[in-house]
Amino acid sequence: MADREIMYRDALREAIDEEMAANAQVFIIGEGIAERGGSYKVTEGLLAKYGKKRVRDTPIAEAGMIGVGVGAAIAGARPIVEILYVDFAMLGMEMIVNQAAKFRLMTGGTGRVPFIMRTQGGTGGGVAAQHSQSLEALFYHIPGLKVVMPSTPYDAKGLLKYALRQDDPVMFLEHKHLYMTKGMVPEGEYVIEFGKADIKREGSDVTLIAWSNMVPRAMAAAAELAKDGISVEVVDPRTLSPLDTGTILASVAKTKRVVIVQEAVRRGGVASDIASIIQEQAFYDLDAPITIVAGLNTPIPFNLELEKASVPQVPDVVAAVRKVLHHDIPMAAE
Amino acid sequence: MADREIMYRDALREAIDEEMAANAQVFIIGEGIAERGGSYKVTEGLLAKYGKKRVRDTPIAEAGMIGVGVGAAIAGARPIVEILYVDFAMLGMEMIVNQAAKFRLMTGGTGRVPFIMRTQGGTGGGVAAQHSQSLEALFYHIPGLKVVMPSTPYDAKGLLKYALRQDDPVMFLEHKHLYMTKGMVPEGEYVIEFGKADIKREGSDVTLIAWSNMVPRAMAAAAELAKDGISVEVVDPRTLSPLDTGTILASVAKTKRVVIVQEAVRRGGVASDIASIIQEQAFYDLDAPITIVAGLNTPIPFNLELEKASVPQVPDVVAAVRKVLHHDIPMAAE
Amino acid sequence: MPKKPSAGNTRPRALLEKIYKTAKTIRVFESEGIKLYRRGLIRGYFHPYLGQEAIATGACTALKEGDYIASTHRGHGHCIAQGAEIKKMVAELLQKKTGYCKGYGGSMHIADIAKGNLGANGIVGAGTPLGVGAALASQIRGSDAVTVTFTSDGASNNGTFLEGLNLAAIWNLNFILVIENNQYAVSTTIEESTRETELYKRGESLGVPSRRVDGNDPLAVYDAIEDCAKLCREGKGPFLIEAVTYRHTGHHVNDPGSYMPDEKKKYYAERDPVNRARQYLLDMTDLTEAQIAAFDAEIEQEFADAVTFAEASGEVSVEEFKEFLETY
Amino acid sequence: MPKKPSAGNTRPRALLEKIYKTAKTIRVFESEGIKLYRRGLIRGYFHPYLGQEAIATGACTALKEGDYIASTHRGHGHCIAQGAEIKKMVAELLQKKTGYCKGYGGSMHIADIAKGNLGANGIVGAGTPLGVGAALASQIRGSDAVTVTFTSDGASNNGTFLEGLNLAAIWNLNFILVIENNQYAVSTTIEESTRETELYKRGESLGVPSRRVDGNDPLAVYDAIEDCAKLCREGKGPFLIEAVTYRHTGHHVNDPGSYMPDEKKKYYAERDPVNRARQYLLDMTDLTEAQIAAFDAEIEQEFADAVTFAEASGEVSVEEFKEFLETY
Ligand SMILES: Cc1ncc(C[n+]2csc(CCOP(=O)(O)OP(=O)(O)O)c2C)c(N)n1
Ligand SMILES: Cc1ncc(C[n+]2csc(CCOP(=O)(O)OP(=O)(O)O)c2C)c(N)n1
Ligand SMILES: [Mg+2]
Ligand SMILES: [Mg+2]
Repeated sequence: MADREIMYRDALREAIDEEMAANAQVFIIGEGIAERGGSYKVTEGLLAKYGKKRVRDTPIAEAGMIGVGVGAAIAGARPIVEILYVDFAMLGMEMIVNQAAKFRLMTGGTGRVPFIMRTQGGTGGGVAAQHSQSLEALFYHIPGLKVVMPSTPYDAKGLLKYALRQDDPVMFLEHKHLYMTKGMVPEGEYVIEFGKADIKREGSDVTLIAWSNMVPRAMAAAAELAKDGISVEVVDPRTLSPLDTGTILASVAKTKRVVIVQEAVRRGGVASDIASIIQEQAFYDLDAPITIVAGLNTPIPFNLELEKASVPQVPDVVAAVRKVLHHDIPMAAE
Repeated sequence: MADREIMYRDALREAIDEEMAANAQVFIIGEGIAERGGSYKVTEGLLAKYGKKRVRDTPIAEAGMIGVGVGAAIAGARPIVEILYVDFAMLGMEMIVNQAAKFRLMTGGTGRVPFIMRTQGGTGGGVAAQHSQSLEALFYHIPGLKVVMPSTPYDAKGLLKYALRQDDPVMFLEHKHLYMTKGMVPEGEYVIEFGKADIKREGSDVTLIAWSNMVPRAMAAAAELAKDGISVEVVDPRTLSPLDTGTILASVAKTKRVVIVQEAVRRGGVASDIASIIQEQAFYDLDAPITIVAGLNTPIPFNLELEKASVPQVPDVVAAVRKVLHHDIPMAAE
Repeated sequence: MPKKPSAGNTRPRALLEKIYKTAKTIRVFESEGIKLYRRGLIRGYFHPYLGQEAIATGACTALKEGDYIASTHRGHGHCIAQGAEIKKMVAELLQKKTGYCKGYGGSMHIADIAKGNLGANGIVGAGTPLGVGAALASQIRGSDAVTVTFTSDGASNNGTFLEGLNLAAIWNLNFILVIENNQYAVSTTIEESTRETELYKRGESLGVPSRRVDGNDPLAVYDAIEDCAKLCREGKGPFLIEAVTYRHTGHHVNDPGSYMPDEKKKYYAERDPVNRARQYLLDMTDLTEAQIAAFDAEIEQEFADAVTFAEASGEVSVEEFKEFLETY
Repeated sequence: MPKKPSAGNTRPRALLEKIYKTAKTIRVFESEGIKLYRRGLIRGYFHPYLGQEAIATGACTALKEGDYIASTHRGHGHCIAQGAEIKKMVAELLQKKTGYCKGYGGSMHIADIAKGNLGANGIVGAGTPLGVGAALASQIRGSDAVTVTFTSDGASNNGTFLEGLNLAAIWNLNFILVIENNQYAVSTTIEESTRETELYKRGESLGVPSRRVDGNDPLAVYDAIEDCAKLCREGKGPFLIEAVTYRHTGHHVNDPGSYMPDEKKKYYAERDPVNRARQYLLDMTDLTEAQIAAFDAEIEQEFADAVTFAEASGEVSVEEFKEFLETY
């Protein structure tokens, strides 16, 4: 079957639609997702197709919604809980961290929690400090959670379909800037397994690791650097947990130089963890320190220029790649 | 004035007591902290001394307690909110992440939030998955929060007193295993500024970075290794945010080898971040990959042996130090 | 508050026998469990259900196969009343591989999913949204299963109470929230925790039919839950039942409960739920003291056998644990 | 629901004038602000307070210096009523250094701490515990200051409502929770969000004296808050006031509000709060239409001047920002 170019939000809708059609246990709840079709139109049309039982609007009760989703999952359903902004997921952190993530272990493996929280993060449009965070690191640190961050319509659809078929709690983190971006998506059925990084661009000089909305920026940087003959390999892990360290290490073995770019703040972010893994497992492969391009250590300001300065832009990525490439062994080094 | 040997919990109580005596804006709320003196007896006697207005028991409403603390801080008071287990702080994550941490920036610097959340984490005694977490990484990743993790009575008192005099929200994370440990504490007044690591033991062969309950284990490991003539420098950052990278890098420049030990799970932990900083800033100093000894990627099991296996023990630290010391440059390396 | 059984001498013997045996099994489990704890065989927290047996017993006895319950940190009673195997419970407390959670969970996390028990919980209040979720799953799959969440006076001051119950209400779920009002959260009294100690009113304020029952009377609880469950299955849920009771012990095994006044202890001891269940047997059936004593002996034997079983069981090894984690 | 001012023709002119000017200032701020938004001068969210002016106006006018308020995502009205400078508000919306938050905050985060306004909030429901905290701080320092948290029908289904109000109740704080029941959370109606749409009953269920008032009548709100604030200062707090109202627009500037039925819009337009404040002036004072028109002109001029001021102001530079972050 042919590919079509569709938007990220449409790809997400197709995934939900197909899985709802295939499995009566799948349902979705969220604020304004039914009648209104969701703030990003991801759920548009689902109410008409699947009815009020399986497509429900909720009051403003994030802890309750997440908790109810976790309970439904424990009882064997396959809930998708849409949280408008990842920032609001903080209201449901208890249910995510203490219940969803731990239930399987606490029950000695007998209980499963096929719960999906769909939400979106990142900066964009001046929505300021409480609507702009990139909080994947918080979920990444919690054993038992899968953390998925698709950067393209193709990945979004395949990963969401896979999420709806596996049995563990998934933090499915979309990006507000990506909903209207387009990409090729096959007509036919496919899923993308968790833990498989995608090499979004092959290259030999530097490994550039990026996810979610940083992938388009990494790609733009790579294109720009290519003009100078610099060959950048862009690795998109797609799922942070599980993390495909194999693909990452293979790329590093080839390029010897690594830049990791994340929208989240530098301190305690996922990039640091990936860097720590690479330096531990590929210490002698590295020809330069791993460089992290990340958000500043700040809540996101409202002001446009300050907002932009708070998160990595294409020139920041370009500069970082040049830096690791031209990294000279200091004179004084042993 | 003379030093005395007192328990960690007593040092904490002295800090609160002295600061409550000195500043009428300081108050404390928590579950069972007033009449009962707190589950770890940290607040024993404070009700009698400062009365019901400033020492209050609360219902089981962690989000509310934390929110009320943040609001009181914004309004100029200096609240201490005691949360029984750090696991329960997940209920108040919204207030911590979106309100306390961001208020200062969101108000352009005019608003301050001198809010202190005291709580405790870590394994111990078979309290299982929902009462045993080490969650410092979650707070560490949020700009605007100070993260304090004292390992000794001396540090506990000095840091808590400092916390009560500065103007930013502080996650003051104690450890359930430390409350009854003893250490020397001066009779007289002192405070410990944030961002000053303490070299708990000087050494020249390896830098061993540890905090909270991992410090005694690091010290035990260092003592054991000393028997074999291995000189371990134990660096306790005491505050993770701000982090004293200067002291850490100076130690690394001396030893060239680093082991970081944390009780929290490996993935996305603070150790990874520290490792990423060291490899970025001291790449050519390192003679071996930085090794992280950390909790397994698991919720803490109830079973004693499995609980022990889940978090670093002294022999794990000893083994890691030996490993980085005997790390040989592989034959195939360039 | 103690009242006579609602319908005189008309209950089937099987029902009364089941109620008595369940309540007594909980009583034995907790009393003997405390001894095991004191002998050092059980680690962690142990929150006895002693004194509250009527609630789990009455409620679970009124449920059908396929119904769900969600429990609390004080969860042994619910687990037993919902039909758990005693030996697997003891094995869990003893950290054994043969336990409900293979020793991974312990007292605060025993779940018995096959029996519809979604588990005890270490987080006060968490059972409410979780139970509502199970009820939602049932509604979506067109099942008429009912979910009962057991919760507590302390939890009724937590946000999960409002959010969970309100969702159940707007969705007309087959959900019953049972507040076990034992009048304390650890040592904090209900009067210190809220101005309005008639907790059922919180349900009313959300449009949920709510009422108070004598939480020490297993038949009063049974009747209330049977009634609500029936109405749920007719699409009239959810409901809230506040069952007033009192602990026989402190909050957990190591809490002497010195804050509990003697008069109150005495008052509730006179209304002991197990005694009451026993009296129902004597009053409403032909069973003799001797026959009841035989039940007791059987129950005690079951517990003793469970301990033997658990002690003979092995533990999950660190290797098995690590293997499990590879899929985590 | 609309009712006559409680006490006939007896209000001081200064009060009525203040109420009218405040309501009108909010009206102008929001109407003109929307235009700035449409011109692309304002980014992010803009939730107009149009139609709800009576609530902020009535409530804040009843407060004294030193009292606190905590606001919502729909916070411009509260900020103005609490005495903010219009130019600093406009400058904030225009991301300027001269704004209340130097352009760091924007519409959802304007705070005016000097005036006791703890800030707007991007998180629905957050203002309740924050406001309770301010009331607690006041009580601890022996001040009789009162804190009003403005909250919303949507927020009343959030756990923060229960936890915050219950804490205020057990501690007898000088706290007044004002629910602005505008009957929608974005497009979700209150009937979809809860079975019991008389939201004040939730306060009653916590033992908090609670009542409903006409949220489109500035004097009704003023009277309610004045009364409650006085009782608070006598140690009788907290209180809950549910003020029923309706938006004139959609949820935010880009929401056409097509779900809002015409009859309802018409009903509330006939009870427009600014008109009502104006009518009070005409009915109860000697002020003439011309004098009121002069007020209006002044208010419009103030806004125009504020825009001029804001447009002429600079922005915080990236360097200044990074310097600030060094201490963060
Ligand atoms: C969210 C949370 N806060 C605090 C605790 C600690 N804790 C365990 S039981 C308990 C008291 C519970 O009282 P109540 O809810 O009335 O239940 P009861 O113990 O009386 O059955 C507390 C405070 C907890 N487990 N979870
Ligand atoms: C916790 C949280 N959930 C969701 C949102 C997104 N949101 C912003 S305003 C709003 C509707 C609020 O309705 P209501 O509380 O009644 O206030 P109103 O807008 O009517 O003033 C929603 C859902 C939010 N800001 N915070
Ligand atoms: Mg209780
Ligand atoms: Mg509303």
